[in-house]
Amino acid sequence: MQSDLPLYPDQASNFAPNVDALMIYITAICAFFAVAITAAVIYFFFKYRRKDPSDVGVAIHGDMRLETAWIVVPLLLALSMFGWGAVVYVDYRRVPMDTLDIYVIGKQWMWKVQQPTGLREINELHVPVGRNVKLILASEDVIHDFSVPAFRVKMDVVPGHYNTMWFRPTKAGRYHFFCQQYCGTNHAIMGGWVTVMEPMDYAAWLSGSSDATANPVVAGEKLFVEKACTTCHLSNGTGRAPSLNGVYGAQVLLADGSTVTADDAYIRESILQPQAKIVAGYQPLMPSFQGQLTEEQIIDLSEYIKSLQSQPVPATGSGVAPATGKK
Amino acid sequence: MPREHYLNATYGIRSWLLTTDHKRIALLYLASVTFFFFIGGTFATMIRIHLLTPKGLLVTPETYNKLFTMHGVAMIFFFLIPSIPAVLGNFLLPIMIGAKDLAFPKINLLSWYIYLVGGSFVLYSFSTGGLDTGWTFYTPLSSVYSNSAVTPAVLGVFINGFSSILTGLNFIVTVHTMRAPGMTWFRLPLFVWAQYATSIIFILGTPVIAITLLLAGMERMFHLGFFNPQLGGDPILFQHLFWFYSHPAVYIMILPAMGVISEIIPTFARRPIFGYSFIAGSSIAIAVIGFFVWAHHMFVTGESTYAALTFSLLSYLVAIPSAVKVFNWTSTLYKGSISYDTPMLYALGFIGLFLIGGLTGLFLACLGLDIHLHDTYFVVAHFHYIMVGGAVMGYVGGLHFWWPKITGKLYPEFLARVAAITLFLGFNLTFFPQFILGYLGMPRRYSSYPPEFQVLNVMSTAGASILALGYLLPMVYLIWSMRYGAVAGPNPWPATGLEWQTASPPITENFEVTPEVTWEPYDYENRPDLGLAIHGAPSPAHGDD
Amino acid sequence: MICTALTVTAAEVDLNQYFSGLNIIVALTIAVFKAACVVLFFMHAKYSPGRTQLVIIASVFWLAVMLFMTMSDYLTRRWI
Amino acid sequence: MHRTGELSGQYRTLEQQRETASLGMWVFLSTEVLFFGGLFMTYTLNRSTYPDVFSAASKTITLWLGAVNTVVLIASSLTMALSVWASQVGKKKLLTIFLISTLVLGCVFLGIKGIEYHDKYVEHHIPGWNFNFEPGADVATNAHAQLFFSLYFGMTGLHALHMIIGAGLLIWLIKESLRGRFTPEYNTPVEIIGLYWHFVDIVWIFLFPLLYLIDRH
Repeated sequence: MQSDLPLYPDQASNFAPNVDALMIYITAICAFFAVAITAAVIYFFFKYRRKDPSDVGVAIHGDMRLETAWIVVPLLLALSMFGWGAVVYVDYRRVPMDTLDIYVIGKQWMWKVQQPTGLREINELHVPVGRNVKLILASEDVIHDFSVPAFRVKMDVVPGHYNTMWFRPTKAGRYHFFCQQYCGTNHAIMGGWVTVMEPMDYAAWLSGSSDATANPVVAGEKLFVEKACTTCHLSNGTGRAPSLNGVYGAQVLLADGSTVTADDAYIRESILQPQAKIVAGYQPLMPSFQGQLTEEQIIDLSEYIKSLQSQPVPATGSGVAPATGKK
Repeated sequence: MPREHYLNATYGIRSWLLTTDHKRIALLYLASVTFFFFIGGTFATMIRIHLLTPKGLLVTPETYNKLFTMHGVAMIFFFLIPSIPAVLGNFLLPIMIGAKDLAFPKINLLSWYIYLVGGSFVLYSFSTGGLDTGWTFYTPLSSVYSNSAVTPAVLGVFINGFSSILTGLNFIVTVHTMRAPGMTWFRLPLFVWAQYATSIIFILGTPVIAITLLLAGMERMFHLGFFNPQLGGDPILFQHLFWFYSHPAVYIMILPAMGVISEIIPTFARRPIFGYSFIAGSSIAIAVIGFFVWAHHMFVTGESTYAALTFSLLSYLVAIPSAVKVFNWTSTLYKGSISYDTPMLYALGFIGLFLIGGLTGLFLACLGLDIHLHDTYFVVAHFHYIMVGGAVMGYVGGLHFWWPKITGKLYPEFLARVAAITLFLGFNLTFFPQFILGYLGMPRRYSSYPPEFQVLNVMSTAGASILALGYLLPMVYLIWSMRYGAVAGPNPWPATGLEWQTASPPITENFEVTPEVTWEPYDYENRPDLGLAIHGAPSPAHGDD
Repeated sequence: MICTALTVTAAEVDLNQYFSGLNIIVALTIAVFKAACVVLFFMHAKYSPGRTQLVIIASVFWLAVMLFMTMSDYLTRRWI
Repeated sequence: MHRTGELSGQYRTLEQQRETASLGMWVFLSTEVLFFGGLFMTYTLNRSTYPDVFSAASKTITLWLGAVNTVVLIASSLTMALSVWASQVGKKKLLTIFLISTLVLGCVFLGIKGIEYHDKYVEHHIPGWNFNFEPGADVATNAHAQLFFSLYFGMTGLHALHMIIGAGLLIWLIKESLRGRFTPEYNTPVEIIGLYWHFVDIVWIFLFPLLYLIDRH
């Protein structure tokens, strides 16, 4: 804990120093103008106070040079703030390749977290120090928002599609996370703790509490059979639907001639709205699973489909251009 | 037998409820927005008391959510948006341009009745279970999940929109076609320019929120799917449409206040305003550019990076005209003849508070910082500095400035100065600590909070209690002065505008004969009729009449 | 007034073309053309004072801003 | 305020009164553009998200009814324009005739609209009320088709509401014109209600291709 009246939260991620530096820069400029103008107002107020009730001020109507100056100078300063802010922002949005992917599901009024091993947590999130972490955010009902002030990160959790965010924890410890988008009655208690651990401790923690039944790949495989996906998505590519081997991360050729990267959002969309993007060479036969799968089940299925990565890509019938570079 | 004026021309309830006189309609609005201000103020007080302790002192989380929602709805839609336009604008705009009335007096009355109907729906919602969606009505919380009285509230705000639209329509047309001979565009008082700019937003923004809330209401009533992802809709679309109006709505609140300040400062510095055309032009620029920045409320919704960059850049551009205004006001003090009268205290207080409110906007427009600051108390503090420190200070200052014109009476000057200073200090104590809370990460709309935030919250609540007193005081002495105040005379300050050329209070038709304008605005040098010591003139006594 | 008769005829002809399956751009171009005719001639906008024309331009411009800036968000989400 | 003949007290001249009323209506119409604009925005986004379902749903509405309605409405706009002209040159009888024909055409439009709405009711295409797009449609398709029909009813319904208000105004105009109130000096109401009527026409000119003509190959 810092002093009783801290001015900024802990710096515990790669973003925190950048954001704080930006904060200091803008604060300095703003404080300068605030102080200068306030001082001028107070000075004029006393210097030119009315001495006689019938006094009149000097008639000065304006000055083009001054007007130009106080349009141009603030404009340049504003642009510098924009530029720096934009650089930091793009950093937030460009997710690195080598991330540890963790799913976070918000629902009124709790957070469900699923580690890559399938380990589930409620209102707790464990991450290792020094590793790039990507959170894939989904909501089961209203809009929530996942925010960790000590990491200076925040992203809305919007029902209907995935948002992602990333960060690299730099300091072990326990930090608050909050729901920052008003979501109903217990919005204020929809939060928890992020625990940043040394990589060794994290690995130990994962293996210590892991159990095989929670493995999303296993659960996803079971669902894949239960929901009869196997009927059409034959792994050798001879089925009525494309093989899913190696599809994750690949460029998929669509019926209308365009291509799309098969990422989490694409897999999710293909399960819920199969008609939206039809793979080239296949008929739009697949039914929609909207309303029939929970967010967690969708994640399990996605994880299973991702795990098919290791199997060989069939020569024909996948509609997939060979995976390029990813992993 | 006292002189006849608009207040005593006719008597009885009917003569008020069926009046088409813009001055009486302004007073009807004054009464109704004051009513909503005190409703919203009561909620605010309860919020601050509740937040004294981390666990929450007063109410359940559910009630707390209703309190801040109803505080927002009452204050924004039923107090701030109509306050200056519908009260001061209604009263002054026709007089300032030398007209007998607004272009469409009956539509003006209609807009007050629409306001009442909308207000009734909202009060109905407040009294039957309340409203817990946040004033932003974000879907799908409002359209599917909330169990509170959302439908009447949404309809109330929808209906109230038409009141704003009709007021804006009336103002725009009036400024175009009803000006007195000699009242050219560049002789218009800056208050009129500000009202005109505000009206542009009323006309082009309000219909969008009206239809959006209608769609959200339909979605709730008939289970449609416009904004409900489970039915294929997109909740982010609601935010786009909502902020297309609601960001410019911030300028609806602040622009008229800037107009008031632009009247008060030259009057009490007794010199022409510095850079008239820049202040006038910046009002229009704010109204127009203000429409292109709305998605800066959505930087963390997952909107496209390119859209975010565009909206951030445009948000910085809209800061420039506001800066131009502040610089020009400050320069107007230079070599003036400055008095300490109450309206001037409000105007200087406005500059100070608006400065902080505006500058903190630069933090939020900054993409890299907004991610951390978004939806924290930093935002709460920022917009209260703009809306309360800016818009309400402007409104109360304007009420004091024109009170002699409206009622013909002077308010007690000493009490008024005490109130102005109390408001300024109370306001800063309430909201400045919230900037720090925000940077520490305290989320807004929280009925309970981690204990480390308590010290700053207690400071804020202490400030709020001072602020509440500061608002009660003017309420008391202004009402008192209507009966016991000293008679003001037509031009007590004296000021240069046309509204000060007619009696206080004015007659129903505003002027005995249509005035002809031959002078430039705020031109004390060439106004011997004001009886002041003009440079180069022998002495005030010799000024010709 | 002769122009109005022409506009109606033009609209009739356009309607027949719709059946042969024109895409959205053609359909909207014709709609814009028809609307422009109505505004300019039926509503006398062509002969109105400048401020009326300003009102028309402003409303169309604001509508365009709403459509384009909102769609710019949705259409560029996958760019990065 | 005192009235002098047709001149209201707040104006100095009849000319000023006419200009003010006309500008007022134009400003009101600009509000209306943005009011419908919210619906157009919702439409644009949803159509670009679900192009195929929107196309399929569009094909279920009867094209020729919409086409006939377009012609009817443009014709009514023409007669409305002729009414304004008649009132300006003082042909009082012609004015009444043109106003009545405008009203009749407007009612024909609403009648045809009623037939279409009835068809939708029969086909279970009314959103939120036993909605069923087509047998065998999956959940997602059904929901997205419902979006199309929500917008169809939202847009045409709001438009029809404007038509009904316009018809009410026309009835008032016909009554006043029978009393011979409109002269070449004073015809402001005919002119500004004419503006309103044309605007309603323009909205339909856009609704027609957007709702009826999606990929009709």
